[in-house]
Amino acid sequence: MSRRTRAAAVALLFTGACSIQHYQSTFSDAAVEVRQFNILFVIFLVICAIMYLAVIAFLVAGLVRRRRRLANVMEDGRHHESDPLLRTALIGWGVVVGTGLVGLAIASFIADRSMANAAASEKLSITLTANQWWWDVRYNSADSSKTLRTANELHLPVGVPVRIILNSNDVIHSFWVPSLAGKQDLIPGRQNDISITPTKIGIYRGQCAEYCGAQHAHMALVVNVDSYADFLKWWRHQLQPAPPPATPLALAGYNFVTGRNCSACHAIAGTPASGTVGPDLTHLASRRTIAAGTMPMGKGNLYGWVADPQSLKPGSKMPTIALEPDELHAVVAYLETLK
Amino acid sequence: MSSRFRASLLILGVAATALAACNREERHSRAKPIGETVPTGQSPDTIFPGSTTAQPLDARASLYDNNAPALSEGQFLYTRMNCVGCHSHGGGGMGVALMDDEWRYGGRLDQIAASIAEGRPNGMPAWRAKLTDDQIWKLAAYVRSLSGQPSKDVVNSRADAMSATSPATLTPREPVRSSDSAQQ
Amino acid sequence: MNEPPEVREEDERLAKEREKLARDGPQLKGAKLEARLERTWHRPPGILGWLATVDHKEIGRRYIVTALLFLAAGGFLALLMRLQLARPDSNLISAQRYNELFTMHGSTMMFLFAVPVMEGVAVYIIPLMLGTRSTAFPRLNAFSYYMYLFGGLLLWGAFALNIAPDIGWFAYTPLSGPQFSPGKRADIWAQMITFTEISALAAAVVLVCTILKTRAPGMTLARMPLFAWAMLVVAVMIIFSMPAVALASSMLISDRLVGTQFYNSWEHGDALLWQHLFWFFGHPEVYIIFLPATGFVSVIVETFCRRPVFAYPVVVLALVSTGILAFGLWVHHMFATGLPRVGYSFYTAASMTVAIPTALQIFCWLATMWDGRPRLQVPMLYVIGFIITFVIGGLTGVIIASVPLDLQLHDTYFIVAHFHYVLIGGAVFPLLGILTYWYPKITGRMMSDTLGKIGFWTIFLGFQLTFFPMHLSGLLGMPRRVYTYPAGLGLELPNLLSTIGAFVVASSVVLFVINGLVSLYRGAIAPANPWGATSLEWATSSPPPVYNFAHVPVVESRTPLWDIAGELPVVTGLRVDEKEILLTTVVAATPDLREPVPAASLWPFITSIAVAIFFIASIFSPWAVVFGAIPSAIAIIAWFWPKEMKREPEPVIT
Amino acid sequence: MIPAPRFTDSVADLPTHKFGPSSLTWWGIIGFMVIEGAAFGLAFAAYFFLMGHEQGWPPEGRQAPDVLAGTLFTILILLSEIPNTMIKKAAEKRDVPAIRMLMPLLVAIGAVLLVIRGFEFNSLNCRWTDDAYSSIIWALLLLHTTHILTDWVDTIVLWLLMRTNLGWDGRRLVDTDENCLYWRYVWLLWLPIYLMIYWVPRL
Repeated sequence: MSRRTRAAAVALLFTGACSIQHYQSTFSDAAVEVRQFNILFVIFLVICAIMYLAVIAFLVAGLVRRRRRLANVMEDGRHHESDPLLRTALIGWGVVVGTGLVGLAIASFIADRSMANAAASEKLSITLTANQWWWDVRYNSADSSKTLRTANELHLPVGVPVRIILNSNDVIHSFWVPSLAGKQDLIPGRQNDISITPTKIGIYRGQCAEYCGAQHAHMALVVNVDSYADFLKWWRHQLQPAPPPATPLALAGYNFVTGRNCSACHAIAGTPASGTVGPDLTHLASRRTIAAGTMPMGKGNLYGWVADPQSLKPGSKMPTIALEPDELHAVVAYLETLK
Repeated sequence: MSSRFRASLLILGVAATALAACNREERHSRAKPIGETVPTGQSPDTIFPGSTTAQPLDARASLYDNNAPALSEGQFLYTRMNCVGCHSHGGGGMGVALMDDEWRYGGRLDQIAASIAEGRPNGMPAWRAKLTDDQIWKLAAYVRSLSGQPSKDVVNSRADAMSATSPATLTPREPVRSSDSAQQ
Repeated sequence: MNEPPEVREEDERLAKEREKLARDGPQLKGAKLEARLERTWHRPPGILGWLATVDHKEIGRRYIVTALLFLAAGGFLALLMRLQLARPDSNLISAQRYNELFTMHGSTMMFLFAVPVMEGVAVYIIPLMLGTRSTAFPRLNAFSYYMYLFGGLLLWGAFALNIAPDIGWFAYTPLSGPQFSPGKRADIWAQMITFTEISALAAAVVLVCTILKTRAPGMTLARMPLFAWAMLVVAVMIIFSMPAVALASSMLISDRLVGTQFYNSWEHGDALLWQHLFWFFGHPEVYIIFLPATGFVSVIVETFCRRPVFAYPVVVLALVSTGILAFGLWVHHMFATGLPRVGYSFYTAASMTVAIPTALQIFCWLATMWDGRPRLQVPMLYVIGFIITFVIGGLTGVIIASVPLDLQLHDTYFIVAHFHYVLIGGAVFPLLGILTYWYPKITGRMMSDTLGKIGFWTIFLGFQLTFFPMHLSGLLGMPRRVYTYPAGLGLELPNLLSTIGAFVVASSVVLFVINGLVSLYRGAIAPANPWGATSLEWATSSPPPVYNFAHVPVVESRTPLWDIAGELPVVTGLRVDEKEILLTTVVAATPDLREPVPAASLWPFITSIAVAIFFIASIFSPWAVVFGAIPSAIAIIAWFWPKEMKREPEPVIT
Repeated sequence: MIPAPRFTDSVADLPTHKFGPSSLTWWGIIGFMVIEGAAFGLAFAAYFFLMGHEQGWPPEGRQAPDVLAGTLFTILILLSEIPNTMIKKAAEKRDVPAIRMLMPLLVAIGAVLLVIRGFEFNSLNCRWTDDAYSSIIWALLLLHTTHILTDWVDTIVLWLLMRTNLGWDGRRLVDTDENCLYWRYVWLLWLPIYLMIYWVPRL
């Protein structure tokens, strides 16, 4: 259905809109929620299109119709008359519009209910805490040794309903992964949640959807929908502490990161670095992006980011640290080992 | 800076507002050039309580002492670096009170910055290794604001947190004792 | 009664005098009367007289021109934003500056253009349409203009001084609160709100009283022009909605300046309180902008289809019900905040219901075209453009009224597309049409028809090119208020198209301005009633004399000028040696009182200065509230102190 | 081009002032009453919204305001309606001497009310910075105080006017009448505020 839905949606509104990559698009069928959105969207689109065409038809007819010699206009002194047919037409139009809207309201209500019900059965629970301008991710588990902290990246097993608990540390943000589900705000002092049941393995991009200050545009997160096996593999790997530095260069980096500025804000499991101000770095190098989707992960970007974050993401809380060249090499070398 | 601002305000209001606007609201997100450091004029061993030093005020102080974004970033660091742990919200506890008028190691912005960077006897750790100079200056600016030093229109009335102190916009400016004359 | 003898004598003397007072009428008419009225009504000359004027036409003109200037300024900011967004990962404009740009754009368009321009047009035309010589409370009218002007200058002055607000036109807490918006930017925004909202409230009171009390004899509510009905509804909506934003922004500024805790969730406050209050104002605001435009459409359709709008009672009911329903919708701006879902369904239903009256109105206009004989002159073209464009916006409105759909589309470019279709298609197109239509009445010259037609087609097509692709950007996952977007999401093309379209729109606006300026000197001289229209503003010369009408016209039908046989019935007997207007009863519009009109005065201007200093100073020190209030109070007392030291010669009738 | 006039009847004998809905200023005042009413209504809504998600009201650790000053204020402002009505009646009967006699009384009452109001702020048992509860009750009290103050000043100005011969001018009598109307509004507004500040926290 939803593939046709998408096709229909596109055909109806924007021909050829689908010819590009969709990892941050509502034209998707990667989750139960977005599929329901697409079905409902097309229903609305069709009915609205019909109403629109009716209006335009009436407009055109009114402009081009050939008129009786005596029209109900001031020049013919009949401007207080009016065509009796129009009165019935008015009532008819009112009824049509009314029923159409009632129908849409009901459709919307049903979709809303069914989404709420889908939300009921939750298997995996994640706590997402928004900060200016990054996402703090915590996988909850009854067994505290199994709860794991990461940042700016979600891994979800396909087909498993997941409940994401949404908090904020500072201002209002909004969690939005268009290809999977609608948005939900993260509000300081309140707790919201959103349920997603991904149905398609793939990589999707989400982005903060509520204006949250200077770097609102650079507050993205990546969602990996994996097979259950791959998810468990990832999970177990993430639970590991960071590997000890192998090379002397990496060791130098390790000493700087754990002994100097970095550790004031960042935590790396298995090392003295335990700051909670910034994202957890334990498996930094295994992530796809740096600085909440500001740039793809890679040696070059790591160099750039560590050397001068403030010109790459002005206003971000990550300060520009005056690193000597050898320190910079060492730090990047160590961060790269955090696979 | 702030005194110059006031003077010029008397002379030429508009120009002054412009000046104020530029300096008080500008976010210096781009950090200072490499190599610049916090003043190290007084290292812990040469400092003893009540000492006054007649050095001129560090020029960089003017970048921070009446700059609203700098103060709020200082506030962010003050809570997130857990200064609250010892100094509470300025009232003091394990550490000295920061909102009163007494400054053992000088209440001037560069002196506070030095205290944060170098640490002080009886438990104040040195932050030079953990924070950048820019951060230290901002933190110092915030600490200085706890006793109402900066002009009222650059400070935050309150944080979005449990209210511990009366609004900074209403705290009276404490005189600065056992500091030096360069205080404005 | 029990007055002392000297008072009684005085009264008798005045009563005798009254017999001699000059009145208009058969014995005093034509050029002689006009000369007398001219002398009585003209304002003092010179710059002071210019500041002191209470003539609704002058004030209305200033309102319109100022608002159009702010439109141009806000539009320029939009162009800058489109330039930044033309390419992905563009570094043309910094994040901070971009955030200031969209905040300024939104605030300017909503508070400094859309609402004031509608008020301005109404302040100019309503008294003419109702056949009276002045608005009610002309001094309050002047005051409201100055407050508006100062509010605008405050915001743009701040922009020039690089302390522009950067919190969005909606200023959500806690981002706009003390901790996350250090400095004065947010305070300046909040005080700009205070200025504009006082101005809007004052104008609203003026309009309500004018419409209810100063209509020409015989203009019962059932004969009132639809534009007057629209403005009556709008004024009442302003009166009920503006206090919400006033309250919210006062709470915000007191949080920021004196440390109250309204929005601090750690001290029993709530960030959502702001959103409830703001949208309780913010949603009616949209209709406050849209309903006057429906009034414009009714006026244009009536004139250019040569017949009154079909089903007048239905249109009036539609206006009123829209005005009421508009207050039940605010939560549909908050679907993503996690309020109880069941409550949401109610707001979905309400949001859809409000589409019905609008649909009926649209039908009535189309039926009028069907039944009449449409003339496709420029104002009519704008009405056609309005219907084609606005209906799309209305229907996307129905789409986002649904909770599941809104959760996806909320805060995306789909919304940006939606409300520009509603506000530009629904309000700006009719505005341009009505300005073309009333231009001859205001200036005495016609606008160029060819330039007008070219202008219409460029703005119509440019608009579609700019905003239609935004539906797509939204569905492709582009959130609002981002200063840049990454490549590879398929956003490049739609954004580039939007940018190109934006410049087309800009060029056509420039064309409209050129047309307006050139026609001012070169345009054909306009007769009193160039379009053969029916409402009373066309029963006087173009431009109208300072006293509007030599005699107060009498209305005998819904289409007065179409139903008179050559001669316009009038009542006589108003004084010509003093400024005086005729008050009529609220429903039946039977003559009731002769109301003296206050003379031109500098006090409204001085008061507005005092209040402006008061507000701006209070940004910097709470004490200004105390010290600033005193001069303001003095100015207001001086304003209301009765000037006439001689007493009115009439007896009291209770 | 401008249609020639056809003279129907004359309005020369109409008066220039009437009391009540015929008067233009009456409508203006009603307009501003509605505006302020809307503002107060929303403030009340905010009060109950904040109260809505609290376990205790006032929040635990705070004690409700002391009722003495507020109750005195309420009694006095209710009594003030007596001279107020007398003035209103006098204005409609064009009994200027009575107005001249009664207005100082109303002004005096206003002054006393303002003094008591000062004590009310002292008896709130909180500072506006303490929490949202404190902020909202301070806000309500402050909002109402501004209304007392403005109408008090207005009354003084009118009083001075009435003492001149201008007092006999019908339009000034209409003003007096409408000032009384507004004063009624001010004390009517106070009653819900009194309950919200002093009694709702004691429920």
